[in-house]
Amino acid sequence: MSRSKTTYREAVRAAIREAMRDDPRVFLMGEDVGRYGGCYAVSMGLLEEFGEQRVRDTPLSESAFVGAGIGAALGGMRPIVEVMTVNFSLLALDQIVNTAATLRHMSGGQFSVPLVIRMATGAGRQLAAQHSHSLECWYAHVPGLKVVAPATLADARGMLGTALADPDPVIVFEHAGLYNMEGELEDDAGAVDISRAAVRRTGKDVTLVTYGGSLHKTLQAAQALAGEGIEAEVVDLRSLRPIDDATIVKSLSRTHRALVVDEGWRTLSLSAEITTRLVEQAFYELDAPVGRVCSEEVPIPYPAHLEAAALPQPEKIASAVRRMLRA
Amino acid sequence: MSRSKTTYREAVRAAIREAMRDDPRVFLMGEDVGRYGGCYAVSMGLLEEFGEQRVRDTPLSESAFVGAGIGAALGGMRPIVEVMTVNFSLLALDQIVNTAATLRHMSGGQFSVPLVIRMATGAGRQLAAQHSHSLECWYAHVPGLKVVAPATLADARGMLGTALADPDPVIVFEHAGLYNMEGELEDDAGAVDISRAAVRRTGKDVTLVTYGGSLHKTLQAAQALAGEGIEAEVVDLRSLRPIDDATIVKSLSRTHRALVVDEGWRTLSLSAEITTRLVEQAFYELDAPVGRVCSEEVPIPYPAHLEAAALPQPEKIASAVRRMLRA
Amino acid sequence: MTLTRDHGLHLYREMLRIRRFEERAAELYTEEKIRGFLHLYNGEEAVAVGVMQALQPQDAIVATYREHGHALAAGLPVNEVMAELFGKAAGSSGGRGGSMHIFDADLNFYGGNAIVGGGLPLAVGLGLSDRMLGRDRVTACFFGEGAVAEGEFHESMNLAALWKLPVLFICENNLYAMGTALDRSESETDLHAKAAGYRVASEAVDGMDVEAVETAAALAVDAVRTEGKPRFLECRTYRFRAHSMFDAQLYRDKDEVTEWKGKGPLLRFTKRLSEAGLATEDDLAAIDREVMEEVDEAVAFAEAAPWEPVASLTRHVYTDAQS
Amino acid sequence: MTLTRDHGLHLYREMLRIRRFEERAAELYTEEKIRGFLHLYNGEEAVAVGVMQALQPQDAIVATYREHGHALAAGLPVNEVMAELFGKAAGSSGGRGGSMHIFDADLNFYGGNAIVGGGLPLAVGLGLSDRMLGRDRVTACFFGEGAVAEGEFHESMNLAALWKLPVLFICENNLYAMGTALDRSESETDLHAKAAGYRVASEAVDGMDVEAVETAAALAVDAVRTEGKPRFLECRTYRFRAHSMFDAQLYRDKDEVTEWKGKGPLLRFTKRLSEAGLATEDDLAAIDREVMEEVDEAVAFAEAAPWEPVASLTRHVYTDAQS
Ligand SMILES: Cc1ncc(C[n+]2csc(CCOP(=O)(O)OP(=O)(O)O)c2C)c(N)n1
Ligand SMILES: Cc1ncc(C[n+]2csc(CCOP(=O)(O)OP(=O)(O)O)c2C)c(N)n1
Ligand SMILES: [Mg+2]
Ligand SMILES: [Mg+2]
Repeated sequence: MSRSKTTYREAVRAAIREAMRDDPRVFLMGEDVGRYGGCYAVSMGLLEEFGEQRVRDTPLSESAFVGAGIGAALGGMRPIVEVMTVNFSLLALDQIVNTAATLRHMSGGQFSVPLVIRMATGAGRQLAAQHSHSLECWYAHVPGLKVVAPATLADARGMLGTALADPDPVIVFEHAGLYNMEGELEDDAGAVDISRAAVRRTGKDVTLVTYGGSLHKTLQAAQALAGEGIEAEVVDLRSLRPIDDATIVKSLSRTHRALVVDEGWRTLSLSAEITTRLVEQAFYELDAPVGRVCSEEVPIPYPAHLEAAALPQPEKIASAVRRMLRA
Repeated sequence: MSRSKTTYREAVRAAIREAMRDDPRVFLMGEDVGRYGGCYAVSMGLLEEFGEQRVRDTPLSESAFVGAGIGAALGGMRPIVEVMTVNFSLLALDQIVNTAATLRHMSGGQFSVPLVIRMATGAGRQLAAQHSHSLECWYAHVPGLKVVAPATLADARGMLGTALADPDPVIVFEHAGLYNMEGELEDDAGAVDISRAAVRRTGKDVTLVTYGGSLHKTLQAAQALAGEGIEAEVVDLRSLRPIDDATIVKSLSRTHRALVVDEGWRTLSLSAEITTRLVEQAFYELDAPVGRVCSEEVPIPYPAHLEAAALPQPEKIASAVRRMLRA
Repeated sequence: MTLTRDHGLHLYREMLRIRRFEERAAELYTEEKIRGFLHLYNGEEAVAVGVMQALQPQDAIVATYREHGHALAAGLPVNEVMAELFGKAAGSSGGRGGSMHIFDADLNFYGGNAIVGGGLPLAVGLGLSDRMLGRDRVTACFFGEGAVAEGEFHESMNLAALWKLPVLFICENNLYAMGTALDRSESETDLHAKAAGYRVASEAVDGMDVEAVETAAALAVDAVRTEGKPRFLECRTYRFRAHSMFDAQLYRDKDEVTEWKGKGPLLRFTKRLSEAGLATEDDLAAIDREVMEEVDEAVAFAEAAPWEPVASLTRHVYTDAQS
Repeated sequence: MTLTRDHGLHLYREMLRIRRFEERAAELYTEEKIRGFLHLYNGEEAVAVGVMQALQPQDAIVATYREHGHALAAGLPVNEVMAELFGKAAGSSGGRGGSMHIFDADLNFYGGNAIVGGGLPLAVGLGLSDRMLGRDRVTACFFGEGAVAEGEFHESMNLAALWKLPVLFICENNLYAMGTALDRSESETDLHAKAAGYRVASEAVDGMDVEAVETAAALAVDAVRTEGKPRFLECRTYRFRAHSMFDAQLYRDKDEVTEWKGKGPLLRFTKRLSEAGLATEDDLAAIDREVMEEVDEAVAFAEAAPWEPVASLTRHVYTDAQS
């Protein structure tokens, strides 16, 4: 199979394009997805290819256009709604939580909401306190939603199609720091499973659980640790709701030590749920308390050095692992 | 000191009244707080006592009136904003997270936001999927906010004044199931600390950590267990952000077993953070994995029997404890 | 349009069924057969009934938490609606939703939304799907005047107008949102005038007059269908009973309620029918008996219907899970 | 009002300072001295400068993420604003906020909000505090035309009108919200007409004409102050540069930009001053030199200013914590 160079951004675009080519019910809507080409240039060229009906620039009305996505899904379409970033999704949370997530249940199973909502997430680009949230943990709390976080090119390329095939609402978190990530992808790369975690690196000494933008920092840390003779296994959650307990428990059962890396603010970030599940399901496998490296409990500051200090970094991860193994 | 009979509702009202009498900057605003007397009748009579300027009925505009509370706080007032229930607070989350919680930080410490937001929370009254949320965990995730959950008459009476004295935004969660709770209160009951957890019942066999509406179910369970010779210690968190780690760790260090009771949906509810902190800070004190009794992962159904089955109940708590001690 | 006897009796029956249903629901609430929040439609019957006459079978409906009237007027089986209020598995939404969440996929009845204003974006989306699929369908979206203050009203009106979507926005202006009177909620109390800010054609109609509502709705639905653009219809009405079963109604005078009851849609239409010689007292009494029987039967049905087993608690969260 | 030489030169200097500041900021962005999002105000200078003339020292200002112009026109020290863009501790917000979050408590400058529409409720609240405290203060709230589509616009306009709060809403209509042209965002593109839906008096003014803005703003501020009610002022303007530094501007013609540049506020006002014989080329050149010096000095100040130590990372989260 031949492979080509691509970027995360292009992989997402290819996934949208394929979905729109294959299924006339699929359309893209959101702020500046058309003429502007998407605030992260993901949808560049799609307006030209698919026209105004299927690539819809919306007014700045997060609640209405997300809600309209729900309604369009009920009406037989397969909308991909882009909310520029998770920061603005707060304005649409009522529709997502009170309608998208509950409609099937409230109606006694009569209506499903086959809606995909994509949004950029995360910090690291000096966008300061209002533009740097990582609220995946909020969405992952809500029954009725599925939540995924593509961290690799293959997942950026493959998760969207699977999400669109899902009869229920799926939230796709794309870490804004990944769009420029380059790599190779099989030319026929396509839909991938969106329910299982993936072991991105095997190792016997410690299990590092992470997802999204933090995956690459974690892999860097693992690389550094390998130089010191510490073999870390790195698990990419991929699906944040449901969480694939089996994969993380299995890994822990081999390594007996685990550390969670999560860009969310520490308290009540996904790391808390991962830690808790390991404790619930594999307590007696644990040779040490589960560790976590998360964002500091501070709105993200603008200056580079403060922002870097607020976020998980490879060096922080590595030293947390060293401390854990030394203890 | 003489004591009088009162209810949780009356205690909250007394707290509001006292604050308004003592400080002309304090005012109450929200949907139907005036003429209607509050959707849970909390503010009944306050319009008559304080007049329209200080008891303000708002239009159905959650985002604007919560944001107006932030602005009024900046402008020198001490607003108490009532959002009827946490369910509708989703419409105001942008203002709370992106403005109230960040403003002090973004401005480099120039502006504080001395705002109190009260809201009813929780299920148990057959109000179905859109009116039964327990999203305390979302708020407790956010740096810049403080979050409290009065579960007793004394706290209903005392927390508000302390919250108003705080220079930063404080979210007060009143469990809707508590308003009718009766009991006695000291006549001169007043402000209470809002940062420490409280041991509501002592016991040596297991620590039950909980808050808000679940406190009473947990105490009932503890009572039942006592009849079987199991002495459960019950810790009421009171403050959900910050969390008083010291008190729960101290209790665990005596009992060596812990179970968290939380009305939030299990995944990523506060129970996850409590479990994680116990693991981080007292791993070697644990004789068994931390347990949790939470709501099932389902939008809350309307029928009584299904709703009851979805929520934590004394019997579920008691049997979880029994299982834990038997294991 | 002259009113025929058949149609007159039909309108009467439709409104009366709602009235009798609501009266019974109130009793059943006292008996604790119905729990949670119960919002009754007494006094507003002419709105739902008038509008429904203008809709075609393929049209879609989005309603509020005060939606028994819409559900019945849209043709949902009385038995199922009542069973839903009881929370029984035979209810419209399998009992999961209760009074505030009545749904019916077969009749394009999209609920039953308990978030004020929450239904408007949904209606816009339904209209969008119709536009994109080239489907001949109008979506009728009901909401109270309280919802007009919500941001979702503004965003939805603009989006529907901007994208020329076939949605009829029907504002049930009953003058109060819980205890908040219109003039304490809106700086501009002439609601239908607000539609101009979105370039949406609008009309205000006497919502106590079922014929007037029917006529206005027919015009509006027709315009939406042919022009493919949204319209706004304000129906001026009044809620006879408390907001929900917990409301002491301190915010309004008894006299005001009495006055409005004198203008009630059933009273008024009874007079109209008899003055036009379209119905005798006997005709109407017969209808009342039949309607009462329907409601009695619905109660019996709901009473007898089984509860969903607790074992299936987590059904209907996701489509693939045991459903 | 006849324009005096002093005032003319003052307006010119105020606008030019913004222009030179922004030009330098763009360069510094390329040099990576400034990072994150940078939204420049070139072309819109007449709006901030015109409005600020109408305000009194006690008045409050709420701005957007495109707020360097508002900050400078409001009198924030150039050095501090520049240092904020660098993220230095000597910046207006201690460097924590950066370009989008400039604050100044002494000058009642309430930021710097990067959520479109997010500042409006805040302004309403400031107005509410003024009303309740009986304080003579007007709050000037700036926002782009893109914000008009947000629910928060609707809710805030209504609340301010309903409660008669002293807020001046200033819509900077530069025809685009990022790449979305006004007519792709609003069904009613005559924005100031929307104010009628809230019974708010409004006016639209040529936002490229600093005198016209000043006159309209003075009238509006005065009305707000004396009537104690909100007003809406639409300033029709244009953004000369990209939305932010990441924007390829595919959504508009070069010709359109060129045409608007020909109507630019500085060009226009230069002509006005010379035609009225109020300033010579030398006068203006001297001002330009002084302004450039100010900006140079600000850059030097920002460059030399120290970084906040990492050790104080968690400052300013809560008021009591080490602040
Ligand atoms: C967003 C939101 N805020 C508040 C409530 C609580 N609430 C339920 S009904 C209601 C009044 C709504 O009034 P209106 O829209 O006029 O409809 P009506 O009840 O008069 O039919 C309120 C405030 C809610 N359900 N949703
Ligand atoms: C709620 C929200 N949605 C989206 C964005 C992303 N965004 C930033 S600026 C902008 C355009 C705003 O346009 P306008 O209000 O006209 O102001 P202008 O930039 O033209 O000054 C958008 C969409 C945001 N910051 N906030
Ligand atoms: Mg109403
Ligand atoms: Mg603009």
